[in-house]
Amino acid sequence: MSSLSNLLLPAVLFFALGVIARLIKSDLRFPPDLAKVLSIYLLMSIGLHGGYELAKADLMTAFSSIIWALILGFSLPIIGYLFLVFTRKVNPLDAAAISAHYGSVSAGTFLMAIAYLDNAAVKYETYPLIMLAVMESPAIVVGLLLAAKARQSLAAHEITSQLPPSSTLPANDQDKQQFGSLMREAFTNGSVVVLIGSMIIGAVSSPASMGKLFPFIDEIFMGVLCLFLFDMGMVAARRIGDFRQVGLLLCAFGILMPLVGGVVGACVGIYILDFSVGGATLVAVLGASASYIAVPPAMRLAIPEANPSFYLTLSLGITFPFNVVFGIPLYHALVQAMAN
Amino acid sequence: MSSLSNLLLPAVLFFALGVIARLIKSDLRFPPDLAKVLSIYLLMSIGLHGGYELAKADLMTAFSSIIWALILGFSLPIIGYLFLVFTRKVNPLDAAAISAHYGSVSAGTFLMAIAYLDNAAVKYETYPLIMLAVMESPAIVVGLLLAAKARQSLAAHEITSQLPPSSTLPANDQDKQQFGSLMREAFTNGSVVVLIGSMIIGAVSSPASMGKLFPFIDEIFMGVLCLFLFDMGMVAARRIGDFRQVGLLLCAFGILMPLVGGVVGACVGIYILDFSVGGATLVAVLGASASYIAVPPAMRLAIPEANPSFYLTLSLGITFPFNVVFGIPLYHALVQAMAN
Amino acid sequence: MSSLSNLLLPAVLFFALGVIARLIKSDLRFPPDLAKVLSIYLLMSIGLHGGYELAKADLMTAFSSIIWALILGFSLPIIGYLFLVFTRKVNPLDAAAISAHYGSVSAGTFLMAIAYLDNAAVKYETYPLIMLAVMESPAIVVGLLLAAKARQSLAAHEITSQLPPSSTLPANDQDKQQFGSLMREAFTNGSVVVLIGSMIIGAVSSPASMGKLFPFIDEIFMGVLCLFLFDMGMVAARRIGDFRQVGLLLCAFGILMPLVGGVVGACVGIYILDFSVGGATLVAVLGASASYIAVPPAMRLAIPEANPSFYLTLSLGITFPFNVVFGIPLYHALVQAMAN
Amino acid sequence: MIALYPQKLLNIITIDSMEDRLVESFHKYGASGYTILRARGEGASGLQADISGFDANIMVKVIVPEERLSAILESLERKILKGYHLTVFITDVQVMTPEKFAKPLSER
Amino acid sequence: MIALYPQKLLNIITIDSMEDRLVESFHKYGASGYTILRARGEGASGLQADISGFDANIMVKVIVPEERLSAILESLERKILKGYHLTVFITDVQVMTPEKFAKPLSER
Amino acid sequence: MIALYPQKLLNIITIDSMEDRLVESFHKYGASGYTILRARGEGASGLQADISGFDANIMVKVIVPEERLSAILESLERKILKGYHLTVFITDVQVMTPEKFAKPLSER
Ligand SMILES: Nc1ncnc2c1ncn2[C@@H]1O[C@H](COP(=O)(O)O)[C@@H](O)[C@H]1O
Ligand SMILES: Nc1ncnc2c1ncn2[C@@H]1O[C@H](COP(=O)(O)O)[C@@H](O)[C@H]1O
Ligand SMILES: Nc1ncnc2c1ncn2[C@@H]1O[C@H](COP(=O)(O)O)[C@@H](O)[C@H]1O
Ligand code: NA
Ligand code: NA
Ligand code: NA
Repeated sequence: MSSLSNLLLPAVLFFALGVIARLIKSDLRFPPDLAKVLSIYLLMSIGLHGGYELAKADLMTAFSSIIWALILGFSLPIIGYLFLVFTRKVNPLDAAAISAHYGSVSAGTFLMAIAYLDNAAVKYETYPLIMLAVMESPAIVVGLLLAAKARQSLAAHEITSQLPPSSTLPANDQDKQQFGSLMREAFTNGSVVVLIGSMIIGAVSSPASMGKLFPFIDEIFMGVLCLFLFDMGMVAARRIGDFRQVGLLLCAFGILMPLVGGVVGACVGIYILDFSVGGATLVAVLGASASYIAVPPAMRLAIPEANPSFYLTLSLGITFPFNVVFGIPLYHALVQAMAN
Repeated sequence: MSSLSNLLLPAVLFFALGVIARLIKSDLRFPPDLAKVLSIYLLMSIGLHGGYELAKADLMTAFSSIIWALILGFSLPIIGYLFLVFTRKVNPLDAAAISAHYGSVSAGTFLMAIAYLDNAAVKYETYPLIMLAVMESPAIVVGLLLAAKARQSLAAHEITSQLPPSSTLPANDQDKQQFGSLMREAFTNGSVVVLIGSMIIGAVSSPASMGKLFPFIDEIFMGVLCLFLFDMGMVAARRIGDFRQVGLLLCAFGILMPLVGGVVGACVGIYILDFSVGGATLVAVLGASASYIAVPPAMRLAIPEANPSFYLTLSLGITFPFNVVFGIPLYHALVQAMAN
Repeated sequence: MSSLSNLLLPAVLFFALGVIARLIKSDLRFPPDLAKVLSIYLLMSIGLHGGYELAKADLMTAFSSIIWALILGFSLPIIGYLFLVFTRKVNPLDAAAISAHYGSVSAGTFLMAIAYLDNAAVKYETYPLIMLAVMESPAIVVGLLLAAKARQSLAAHEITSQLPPSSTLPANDQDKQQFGSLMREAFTNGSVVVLIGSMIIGAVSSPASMGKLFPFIDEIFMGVLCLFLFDMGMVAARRIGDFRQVGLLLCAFGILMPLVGGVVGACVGIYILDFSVGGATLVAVLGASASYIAVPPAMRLAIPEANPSFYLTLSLGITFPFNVVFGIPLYHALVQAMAN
Repeated sequence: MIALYPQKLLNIITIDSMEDRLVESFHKYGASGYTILRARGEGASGLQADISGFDANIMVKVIVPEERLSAILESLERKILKGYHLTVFITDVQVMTPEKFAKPLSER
Repeated sequence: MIALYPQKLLNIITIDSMEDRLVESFHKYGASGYTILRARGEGASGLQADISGFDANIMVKVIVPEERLSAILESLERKILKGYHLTVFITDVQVMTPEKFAKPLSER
Repeated sequence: MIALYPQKLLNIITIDSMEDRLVESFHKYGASGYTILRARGEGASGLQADISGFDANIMVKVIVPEERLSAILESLERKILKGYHLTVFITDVQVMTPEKFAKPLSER
């Protein structure tokens, strides 16, 4: 029942409408820059809101939220990588690139989860918002390290003949420099700046001046989220079509991995961080969701040998729709069951 | 008086401001993608609203609205075509392309009519919204059929020497394939998808979740409409300048045809569909308005021999401004007179 | 204290966030057309509001506001020019181009001042809004005249060898034609059209129809302003980096000149126009602010010999941030002191 | 020195709604890829100012081996004869990896 | 085989506010059309990053018969001497319909 | 007659996130400037449709003296060998002011 009511949320329905529009080959096109504007607005809104709440937060809990966000961000890609390498369906470099996405998060999925909890009148803590900001980048670092390891092992096993020689050379100065710049890019990522910046502004601004912002950040929020998910539905559908290229087993990974991440996240949320059902559901969603904004371009630059249609199809075309439509009510039910 | 109060509606004034900005050669430019975003928002808003109302609608009336929308959409272009061919001011292919626009509708004009009725506190039924969605595409089909007929008669009358031979060949496989793809495009047109999709979402969503959307779809609606008409005023003015190329008689068609369509629409609204004054005014506006979004690109592809500046000047530069400024209060007054 | 509370206004903080995002080399990019849309919205909103108020305004005061706006617009660039030529840090053509910016105004700074006054619950007259519209263009004319003078004196002093000969020829037909078109461009400038148009619409529209617009122009105003200043912070930061090229003395001009303009504006506001503290603060802000939208492209065309990085760095990179962060509370304090 | 090999670069400027039809023929006539840029312009069919997206052009670029050029050109000529407005021009270019441009999209 | 005829393609890269002036001279010197693309870039006059629309470039393309090229080039040179920053380059192109490019915009 | 001088025009089409790396190498290898256009396209690595900004290409143009071309080409080849997808082609162009293109960005 909870799952059905989710399916009838306007935001989910608009997501579906976007998918359908592409499937019936409608000429509907959202301007290419719209998604960016909408996501800046959405991050700004939840950031301001969250920061305003966080001003009253418990420092200790905030701190352990950050630590556990880092732990999730570092460990989930490793789980994914081992699993992918074990199945031998993709080469180690592809495995590194794919799994990096699952350590990071999808703000769209997180926002959808908030809409879902609001609709079900479930309360939640604000700490998961900090975790959202924290988890955006570490997975990129893990992806790089896994790729370095993969390149070495490829070189060692002498199966490098298909790959151009230069890519297997030991890291030289230029590579280190590139690593440095990728690190900087990971941590100054646009979404992170908007989210953390807005949280700080929400925390330090006077209640009176925040009051003037609330109509903007509150009242039109749900409508903008619908528009955003409409747009993202079309983006996702563009990738769904590639799933044949990707193969069935890999597609299964795109559903299995969020389930693993969701369970791990739920455990962290309930047993370690001791959050309410709402808060723990959000942590589960952070664990389950895969990045489609920050990580893909980072992987394109960091692991150019990997095939982008693998990780884009998985994160955008499979995991994202799965989480939006089925995952969120599932994680919520799971957390409810675990909490009792 | 009713007409004067229309002229002082902000939305109409912003439309005029857009026209003036171009006429005085201001460097004001709205970003090219803005109109698209605004119209997606507007269609989404009235769609959600309408769908929400339609959930309580009478199925029989909805069904006959659809039937009459189809009848209007198929018959108006034929009236226009016969008239244009009769005056001999344009060749049959141009006549086909022009008249197709008048069977379809202009969402901008429809929205302006809603703003007008709201301002005059006139109630209206929701069925015309379905008719708006239904009427977008059939006229394109009629345009294609008329063009096929025109090409045949051109070939028959052997006045084809000016036209390249290939265009007069009997429809071959490739042409049929093209016809099929144009049909698909007509019915999966972006505006139709947004409008029908939003209506369905509005109909199936729970009142609670719709409540969260209302600030977005209601409160800022009128402001966004003003911005949209401001933008469209500039688009229209860009075409007004071409009216000399088009000739006076053709321009007269751009005012006469909406009057004909308005009267036909008013009759259908009052006598057949038995709508209130507000509802019948909207049907009159549907009959009167000419498409400037869906039909022009379709005609460019389907009847490339026709001169685009004819139909663009007529629908965007003459009929659209005429309807927004003078037509709407006129059709309203007409319906009032007929209803008594 | 007043200054500190300004620093904690969300709009100022978002401006700072934009600056920081660039300084830490974040990959955050706002779509290039967003700033334009936001500023059209902002000008439309304050225009409608102002026009609505102005309907009740005193014609005499409105008239003298316009006269004094013109006087400020013509005299401030001359002060700036004399000063710059006196320091001999830039050549006369650069001096003309730079000083033109200071006779015009920055709508962003003006809006920030309104947010500041609203937050401090200080009332203000609506006349400064007319002055904002009036002052946009005259400075461009002065800039052209100063440049013509500069070219003559350069020719006379025979230091023209570095400059190509054609630029020092006496004004010929083509130049006059160009002057004419620059004049037209100055007075049909996009911002001016939106602002004056919206003011007229606000003045003539019925209260009922304006009521439907208020949620759009009022409630989300502050949020949109924050987003706009966020964006402008990144634009400003892009220029801050160039300050080394510009030199310290010229940078000092970028802070000194707004102070001069602010004092002159404050005097006009208090002693001549007899405004309240709020209104006079706004006039001071008009005097202090430098254009970064209308004037730079006009100078690029009118004085191509001048170095754009001088005037862009000064107006966008120095004066704008200075006014937003420090200037506004300063002018407010100054006016308060003078009013007592 | 890096070796360079000659290829042809086909350029087409037309209204944006022609895109699908052009892309279809690139697939059909064995192009290895194409690139599309949003454009505005003026020509025999008037001003295409991209005002509010209502009259935008596209500029399309296709690198093809000379021997595959004429099939595409003929399909363009057929379109022009039907009344479509296409501004077409061809440039000589040099590439580093000629094999890349010999592999049709359909064989990807 | 489709016959091809030589023409010149003039390219100009400059700031967006130069657009009206360039278009005016294309009309004046008998171009049959032009195409404009939005661009960003860097050069002697610094970075034009198109940040929030504040520093955009345009790239302008004009196909002209060789004999009409030099009048336009001279008008561009006059602008450059006045201080305007224009990056100009010319390419040889081949077209299918040379008559199209011989018909000035003014005679449309 | 205005005198014209030969130069090389290097064109690169690739995904937008490569921009910083390319610009860096233009600075390093002495280009006098570059121009960037937003693009979409299709090729060996699939469709880059610029849907909602998620898969945009850029088209980069650099005018360089012939003698400075090969250093840049070699750096591009190194990138291609590492796995980056770059569509590269070179055109002969003629310019009015060859000195302009001889002055590296770093000496500005
Ligand atoms: N001589 C030309 N040089 C560059 N672009 C042109 C030229 N002629 C036409 N175009 C472009 O091609 C489009 C269609 O041209 P036309 O079919 O002549 O109207 C125009 O909107 C321009 O963008
Ligand atoms: N060598 C070059 N290659 C390609 N584009 C250039 C080159 N030099 C300059 N440009 C373009 O022309 C614009 C103006 O150049 P400049 O006048 O050198 O500042 C720059 O912003 C670039 O877009
Ligand atoms: N033959 C071609 N002609 C024009 N552009 C191409 C061609 N092949 C590839 N491209 C462009 O280069 C991008 C990357 O190509 P690829 O590496 O082949 O996937 C594509 O998205 C296209 O924009
Ligand atoms: Na995750
Ligand atoms: Na109609
Ligand atoms: Na000023």
